[in-house]
Amino acid sequence: MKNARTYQFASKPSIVSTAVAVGPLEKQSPFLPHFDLVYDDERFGQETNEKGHAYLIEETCKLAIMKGGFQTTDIDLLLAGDLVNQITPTNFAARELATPFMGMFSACATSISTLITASFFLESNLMERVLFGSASQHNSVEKQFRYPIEYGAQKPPTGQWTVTGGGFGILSHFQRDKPYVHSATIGKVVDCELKDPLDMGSAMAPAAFDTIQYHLSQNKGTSYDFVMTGDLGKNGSALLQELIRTSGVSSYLVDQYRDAGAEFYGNNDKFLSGASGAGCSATVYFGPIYAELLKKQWKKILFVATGALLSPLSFQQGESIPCIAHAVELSMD
Amino acid sequence: MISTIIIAFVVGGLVCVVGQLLFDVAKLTPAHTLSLMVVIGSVLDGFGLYEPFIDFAGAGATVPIMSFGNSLTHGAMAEAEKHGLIGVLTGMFEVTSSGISAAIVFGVIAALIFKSKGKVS
Amino acid sequence: MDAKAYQQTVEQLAPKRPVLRNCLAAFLTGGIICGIGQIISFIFMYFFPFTERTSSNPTVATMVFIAMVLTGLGIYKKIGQFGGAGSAVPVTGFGNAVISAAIEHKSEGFILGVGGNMFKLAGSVIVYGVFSAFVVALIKTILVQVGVINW
Amino acid sequence: MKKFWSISCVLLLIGGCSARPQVTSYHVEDNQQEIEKLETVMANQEKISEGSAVFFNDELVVTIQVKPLSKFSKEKITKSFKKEVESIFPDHKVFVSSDLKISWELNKIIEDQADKKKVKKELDELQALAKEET
Repeated sequence: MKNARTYQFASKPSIVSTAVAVGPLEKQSPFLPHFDLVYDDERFGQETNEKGHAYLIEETCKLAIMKGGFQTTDIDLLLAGDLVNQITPTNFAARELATPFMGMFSACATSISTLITASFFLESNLMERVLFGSASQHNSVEKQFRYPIEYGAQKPPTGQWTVTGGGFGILSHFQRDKPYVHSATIGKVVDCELKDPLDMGSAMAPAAFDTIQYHLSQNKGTSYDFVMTGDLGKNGSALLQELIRTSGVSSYLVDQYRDAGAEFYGNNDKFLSGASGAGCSATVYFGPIYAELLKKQWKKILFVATGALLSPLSFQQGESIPCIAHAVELSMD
Repeated sequence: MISTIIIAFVVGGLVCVVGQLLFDVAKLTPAHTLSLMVVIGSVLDGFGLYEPFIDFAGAGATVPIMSFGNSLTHGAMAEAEKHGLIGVLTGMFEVTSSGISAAIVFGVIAALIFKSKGKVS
Repeated sequence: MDAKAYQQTVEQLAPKRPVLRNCLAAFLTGGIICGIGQIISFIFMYFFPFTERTSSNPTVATMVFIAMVLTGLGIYKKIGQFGGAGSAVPVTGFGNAVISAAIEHKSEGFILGVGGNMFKLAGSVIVYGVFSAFVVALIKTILVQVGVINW
Repeated sequence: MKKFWSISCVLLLIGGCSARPQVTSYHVEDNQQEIEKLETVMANQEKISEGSAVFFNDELVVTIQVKPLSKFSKEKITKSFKKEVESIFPDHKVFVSSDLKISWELNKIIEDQADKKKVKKELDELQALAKEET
């Protein structure tokens, strides 16, 4: 079992409830009907962007708990993260929720890395219910990673738009009518020495490819409704498709492939290459896709969330952008 | 007067095209591009070329950020002409600071009245 | 995976920056801003005792004021996305950099936030403007004193 | 775009290439001879589009407008023109400016044709303004 990377979960931990909340701009998303909470204020009525970010996480978590018919005290662990320095919005939301809490950071792949970790806790049978997920708020993320919101910098066509939104779910023991985690692959950091912070999709595509390739090799013969990456954007997903095509891993994947970031804002060119952020994969996976799984529209989906593990400091020091991708295979019987 | 405005339009536009080429072809960040342009303005003034350029293009030469390098250098040189080497240091902000002081004053005022909005452009 | 080979793939597949369109937009945007600057300086000359030379200072200040209003209303970043360098190179772009940083960091208070971060983006312009002015003036002063050139 | 260029070309032509400079002048003592002398000097200047002059006692204040496309060497043109005028009026204290504002102000003085005292004051103010650097 050493260095296996891919793990099968025999106990079939199920996602029993989810909640998704987004900001005002996300009303343009074709996924809008599947968002539980849509706010008109990008700061969620709070004084600062960061406070709004924390509020978004808190409210989404509360809703996920409520929709599952639980109390906060039923949650054994909150496992979550965001993109702001030291994940303070998540920390502050955890303070309000007062559940046992562990913070995680895998950049935009946090939605899936928390789900994988939660699956292990469930598999060990020591925990009953784990609340997992991630969120991002456009303004606070831009402030940290790029320019002030009102600064008139021209973004190149490879640029992406950080989603304001959060997606959280509760993982519990197997339930027949809920989608369950069949298997998961933990990513390795892949670095193709790209340095452009306004072209994250290109940097992350090889990491996604690496994880997908490994996962498929460990689950030979499985057929998926589709594979969905987190936030490669239009540019990054075109690159990933090219990588899959040229490597000959599995040609059918080229058609059965989707990207949450590329689809998030529809075909609006103003969002350039598409959406990104920890909230992008979380809202799409645990909102619309989860809903379709519940309806048994689809049976088997491979979620591959990608994250660019850079900081403003690291790219100013001339470091390249290391990336990671974590995969979870969700099934519905 | 109209010819002056047209010249300002054309020259200012061309200066910005140079900036755009630095963005797109040389792949410089805005901060790098603007710093470079200020240095160019300063060097041009060293050769005595920026003042004639202002005479020719008016606002086409004074509005782009290059003129900032020009006026700093101009101040330093004017003072150096009078007081020798030490004037190089003391004269720098003599001629101009209106851009900087306006930016500071209006920056604080803006911080007092405005809040940022994350709207897509 | 071979990083070099992948970088080539990225180059091939990357959406090309529309350089020509961007240059045209920069020309128009920058030209209009400078044209407006010229009109403002005519106004200063006509109604106030400013000459062609001295009118540039109040003009620059007025342009920065306009930049403040446009930045605060969220319009400048739209102009920026369209015009690129056309809105960044004029002094209004400098104003936008300072003012947007000031607004952005208001949440950290007026001393450490606004005061400390105002020149986060535009500071390098001042730093290298001053430094290059120093070097250029120094070289010229020395050359004049040695007698190679005249003022 | 084509339209724009053709319009701007026409405007540049109109603004830049009219053959002889227009000259307005005012002589406080009404010495037509001196005025004519100055006008002939100006008429020979190819790079100047407009000129105004005020004679006041031994002072001669002249403003010129350099043609748009020659403005790059405005400073030089002004200097050489000043020398020329000085050589013709050696007994006058000659002041020449190519600044638009100064020429507007001088034209106002010419139009007003005010009394000596006022003209003196206005001319002094004008020259002080022209010397300002910032």
